[in-house]
Amino acid sequence: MDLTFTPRQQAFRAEVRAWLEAHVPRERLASYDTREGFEQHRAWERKLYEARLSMVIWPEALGGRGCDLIDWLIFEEEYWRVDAPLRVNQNGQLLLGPTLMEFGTDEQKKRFLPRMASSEDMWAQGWSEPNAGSDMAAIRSKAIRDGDHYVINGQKIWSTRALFADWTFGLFRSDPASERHHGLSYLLVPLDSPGITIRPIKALNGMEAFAEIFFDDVRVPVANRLGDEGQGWHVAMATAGFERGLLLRSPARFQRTAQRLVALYRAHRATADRDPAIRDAVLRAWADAEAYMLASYHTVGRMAQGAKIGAEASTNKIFWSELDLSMHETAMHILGARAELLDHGKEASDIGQWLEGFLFAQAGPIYAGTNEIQRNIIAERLLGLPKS
Amino acid sequence: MDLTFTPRQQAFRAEVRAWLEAHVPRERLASYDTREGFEQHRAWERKLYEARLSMVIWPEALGGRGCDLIDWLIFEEEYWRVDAPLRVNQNGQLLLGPTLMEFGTDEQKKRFLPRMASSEDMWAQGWSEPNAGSDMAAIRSKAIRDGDHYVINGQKIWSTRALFADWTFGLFRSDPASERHHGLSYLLVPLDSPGITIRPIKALNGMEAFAEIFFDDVRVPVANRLGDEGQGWHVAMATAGFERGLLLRSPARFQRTAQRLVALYRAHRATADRDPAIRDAVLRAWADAEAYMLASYHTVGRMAQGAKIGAEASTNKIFWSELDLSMHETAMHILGARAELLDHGKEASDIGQWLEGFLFAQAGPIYAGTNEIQRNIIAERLLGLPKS
Amino acid sequence: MDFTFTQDQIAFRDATRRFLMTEAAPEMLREIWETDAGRSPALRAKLAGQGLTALSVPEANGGLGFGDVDWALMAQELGYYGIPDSLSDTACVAVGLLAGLAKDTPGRDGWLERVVDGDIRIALGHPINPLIADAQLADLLLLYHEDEVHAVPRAAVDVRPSPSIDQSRRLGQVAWQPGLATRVADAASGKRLWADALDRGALCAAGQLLGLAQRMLDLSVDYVAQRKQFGRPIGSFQAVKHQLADVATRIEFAGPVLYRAAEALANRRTDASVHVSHAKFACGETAWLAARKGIQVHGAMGYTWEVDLQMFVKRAWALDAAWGDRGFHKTRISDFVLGDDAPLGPGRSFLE
Amino acid sequence: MDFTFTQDQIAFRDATRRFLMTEAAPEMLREIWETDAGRSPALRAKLAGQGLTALSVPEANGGLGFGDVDWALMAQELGYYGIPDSLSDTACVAVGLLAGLAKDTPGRDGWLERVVDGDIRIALGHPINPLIADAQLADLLLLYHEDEVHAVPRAAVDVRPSPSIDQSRRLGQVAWQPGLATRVADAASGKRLWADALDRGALCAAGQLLGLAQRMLDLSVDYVAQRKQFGRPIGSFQAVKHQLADVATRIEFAGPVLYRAAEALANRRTDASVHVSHAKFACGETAWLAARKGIQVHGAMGYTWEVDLQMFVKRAWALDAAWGDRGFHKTRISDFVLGDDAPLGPGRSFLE
Repeated sequence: MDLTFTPRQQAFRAEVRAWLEAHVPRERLASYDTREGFEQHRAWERKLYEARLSMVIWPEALGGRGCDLIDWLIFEEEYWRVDAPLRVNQNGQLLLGPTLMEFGTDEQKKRFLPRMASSEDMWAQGWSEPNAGSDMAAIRSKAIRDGDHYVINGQKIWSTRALFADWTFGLFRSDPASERHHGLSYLLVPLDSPGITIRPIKALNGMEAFAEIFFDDVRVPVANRLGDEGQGWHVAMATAGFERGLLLRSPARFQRTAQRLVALYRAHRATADRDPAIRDAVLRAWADAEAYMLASYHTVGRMAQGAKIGAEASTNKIFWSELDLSMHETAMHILGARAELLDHGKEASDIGQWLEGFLFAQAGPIYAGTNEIQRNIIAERLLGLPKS
Repeated sequence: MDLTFTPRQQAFRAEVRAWLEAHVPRERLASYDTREGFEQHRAWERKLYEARLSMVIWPEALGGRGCDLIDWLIFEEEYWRVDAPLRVNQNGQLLLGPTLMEFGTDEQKKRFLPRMASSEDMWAQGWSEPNAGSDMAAIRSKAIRDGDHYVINGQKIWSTRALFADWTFGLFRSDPASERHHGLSYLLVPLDSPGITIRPIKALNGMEAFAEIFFDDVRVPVANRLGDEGQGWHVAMATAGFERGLLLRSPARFQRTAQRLVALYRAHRATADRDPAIRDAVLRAWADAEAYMLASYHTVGRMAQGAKIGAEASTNKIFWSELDLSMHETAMHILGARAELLDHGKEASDIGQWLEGFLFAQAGPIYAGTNEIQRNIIAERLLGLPKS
Repeated sequence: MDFTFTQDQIAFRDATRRFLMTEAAPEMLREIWETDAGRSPALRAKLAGQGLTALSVPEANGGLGFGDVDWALMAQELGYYGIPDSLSDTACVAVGLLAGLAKDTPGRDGWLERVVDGDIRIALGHPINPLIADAQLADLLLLYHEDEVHAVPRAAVDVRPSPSIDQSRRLGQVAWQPGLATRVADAASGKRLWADALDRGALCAAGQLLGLAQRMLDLSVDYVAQRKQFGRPIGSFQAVKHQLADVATRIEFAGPVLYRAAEALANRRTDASVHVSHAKFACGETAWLAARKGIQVHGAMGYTWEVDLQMFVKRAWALDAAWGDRGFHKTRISDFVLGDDAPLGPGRSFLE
Repeated sequence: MDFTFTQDQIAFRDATRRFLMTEAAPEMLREIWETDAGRSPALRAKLAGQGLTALSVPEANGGLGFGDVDWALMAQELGYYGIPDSLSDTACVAVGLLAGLAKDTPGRDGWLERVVDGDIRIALGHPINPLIADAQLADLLLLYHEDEVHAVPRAAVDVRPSPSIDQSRRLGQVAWQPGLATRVADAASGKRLWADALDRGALCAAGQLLGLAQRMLDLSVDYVAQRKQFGRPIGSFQAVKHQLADVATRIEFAGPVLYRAAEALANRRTDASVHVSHAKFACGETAWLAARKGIQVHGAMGYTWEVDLQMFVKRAWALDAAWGDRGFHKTRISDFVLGDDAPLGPGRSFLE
């Protein structure tokens, strides 16, 4: 056990810090759930890419920097330390990226990954269907082989920022007679293909953060299939769940929120202390954000030694989503009667950001597998309890 | 809505208060889970009975006083106000009593109820079997008709204080070919019957608070059957669940605990306030004990107007058991390093009582239908959700 | 001792409920949300037609002369149906304040009668609320200045709107000049009136929060009973059932707390303010729980603008800190419970 | 940066685990509980034979010279197997204290060597604990007097036992007379030694609590997998599964907190005490949660003396407030987190 950073790690941190301090936008970008903000964020991603900082753990040849996960943790710490912009292309970079890395042909990797790292291509995920939410295997959208193309018909939902993105990826039923996990293929589909209609879905905050994608005889070349035909479920599930989960929700994010919460509490201490539950919640926020960070370092270390991390990823999901919710609820209670004010109200100052975070935190226990599903996974796979 | 007591109600309160102040034992009785304490409590019950205060809501002819439920709430408030002894014969008086009142023949009522009110007969319930806990209908103990007797074979468990009691009651399978709720009969069995063996079960606190009862060809006269043969399930379930639940856990009990908790907190305020969660928990204890009391008055009022109370009884069970647990946990945290000390330790003073209460509170979410079962009932019967 | 409502009270509540069920369906609420004013004069007029604006006005002023206990029921219905209108501010809190003014106060009787008729909207500038609800739309504002009560016409104030996450709340920062002409109560009587207004406002907020909680529970039950995953309704899964059972349990035990607070306020009992704070706290927490669990069992749908749930969720979040945030109400509870002579324990509940 | 254990550490832990699995089965624990002393000299000797008593003793005194990080692992095993012996008091906390005495302190080396040999039991009279564990059975007591450290033989103290709900804890009130003859450290160095002892004691308690939590979880999983109701194992019900999943989650995130605290203490890092308090709080809460959920899923069985669960539950309840209760540790966390220059936020975690 050695909890000090090597000189190389320290140098990397210093480099990232210096670059960010020089380049992070002085003004907050518009929300990436708007067209304007989306393009602002794309431009920021381009800058990161040019500094080889957009996907630090990817190989250099594919647009990355070949770093290990400790470096990545360092990068994230520096990134969140300065409140750099949210990462607009994460659904591609973190959900599809690792799968492409593992199952893509060399040609596919070269074709897709660098443009993903640079965000020339923006990706929207197409995981869910109206009746395949928690029950992922209930997919009905079909992709029927027709020569060297698939012809897609069906519907995807909860596709984040699909309204603005260039591509989507997801599972489609290539064997119409198949059921459940069988007969699915993993396809990459340009969103400007003829036959695609995108209908936005407003989120709680009123922004068009998601969309439904309708496919009406959409033709996709066979070359856009990832992995073998009918093996889509296997392809989608094989990429290490833990790493993916960790990358999506880096500990630095929650440490930053906890830090802001402590500052908020200190700024409103006299009124906040009228409710003794608030100080307790603030201390717990720090303690749990710290625990999440420590668990990440611990697990990354174990992975470096070859440990396989499986259902523990589900404990991560539950832990950070409940922590995030609790921190934002606490902030709302500290803000009291002003907590309800929207960002664009003149009285709101930074209140609106807490409110926005509070709304977003509501989704944490739901997306990427509801916490109920995660608890099933923990009970069945980690504890070995019988299926219902 | 009139939240004042009538002169008659005030007079009743004054009478109860005066009697209790004159008669409540000055020294705490020994635990009723010991033989010695059991008999001390029986003697106390006798005194209550003689003052016509043991079962105030029973008809005078059966040993009660013919009071309504508001009077009963008043009685309980006065009873808990002075920390009068725990009621040792409640399993008979409150679980069997109302059923006898509804389904017993006149002869059975006269034979059993007055002796139950006076605690000449002490009753232990025989509800559970080793494989019929939460799944009450899985009863296997048999009572086979043989002329004017039933011959009982089988086993009951979790029979509270059966080691010391005179009688038990429960459901037995009188139709050996029957399944689940069918073919059960409700029988009253003297515990000194030949063929009965009682094996004590130690509770968490080390006392022999429960027992298993083994029946080996035990003969019980048909006259000891409550309701019709094969109708035992119906008989057991028919008695209003709400009233029974309310009587077993009167609001006064939790108001008393909340009051003691406030006093404990005030006595240890300097150290308790080092943990901000404690003050919050103390305020919640008061608020929820108050809410439970208010809900009781509200529901008793609605019942008096003819409202039927069904699955709401399950919300009661969850509410008081979680409140009780939380209050005792809070007390343990206030007591800190001394919380672990047993009653009979010289350093313990009144600490041991909190510890004893804490242990007992652990059983709250389990007995009389686990809180998981209660939540199922609320979801299915109150909210109308589909069965699993 | 009878802790129930009269048949008349229940009948009035049921009539209001039937009326709101048809007149305030979620589609209509959405339409009103989208308007500039965020208010429907037609709906307000119908509410007045139902007698809701007359409820608390003294009979001497043409009202029905009912009070806080009736409002405990009404406020729940306003919450349940998500009425986009600060009706209780005008018809309960402002009426209490006006009725408490000296009888010869110029304007008093006229305002009260206009409340009955439903053609006046009164906004309340109580210092506990940093912003004033419906200030922009009000005809009259009752404003606080060093404990005095001032009655100020809309034309005499400047309102800067400040939007809330609950689109049906129209909040504003109000600038105005106090003067002798606007003063309707001096500091001595104003102090008492504002204290009453706070309790009454908190009581109405508590009632709405409880109604909102019930609505969110009902919407969630409907959703999970019909939504299927893994080949069965998700409402048949224990994990879903138990979350909603917890909401139902908290609702069950918040109602009586609300009713006792109303009774205590109506009868000016010694610790009425503490009971109001208890009600606000209990109902607020219950509504937040119903919101969180409602969103959770709605899955991704719960995170959208499309399902009706969101309208009720947002109002619940907002009202929780209106008329005193949790810290304010917990402090009042704390001062009472931890006081030297607090009437705690069994047998002291309804004695004073 | 490598937040993992060495292969040697893991191997030693695994060997200890295998040893305890056979030498400390629940039946044996019950036997030891029932004895007057509540301790098994045979078990203690075997623990010494395994090298556990030598672990922390400096190599110069014949020990293995390991430290707090190793104890973070060992303490978990002692908790998991419910060892009815305050072994870590002697072999970790007392050793730290003795090793910190001036090298020429009379008795120091002899005591340390006797610890290695396993033939001395040392009880600790730290003022944070109102009663002293194993005072009655100790050969030597290290006692606090105005910041000084006194080493007092058992014969020179009077012990009044005070029974705990955890029958394996043997607590006592100790009466004794401080004197020059017993003083082994003056107030200046004693202050530092007692502060270290507190952190080390809290760390060992935290480790045991985490081990206890894991044991209670494992016992619960075993029970619900085999116990049937409604024709299926109760462990197949979501309501049961999810309660245990929550316990597993809290355990998962308490371990690294414990390990960081151990590393910080071993390397005397600036905020080591805060990290220890964090560990004690996190592991204590986790153990209480495991106890509560364990009892719940055991149903009525969980409330009995018969199932093994109770032994671990009771120790978890007791240890939670040993070496500082929640208020003590939360205060240390609070002073740190709310301090003016607290190193909060990302990127400052392992920098000093």
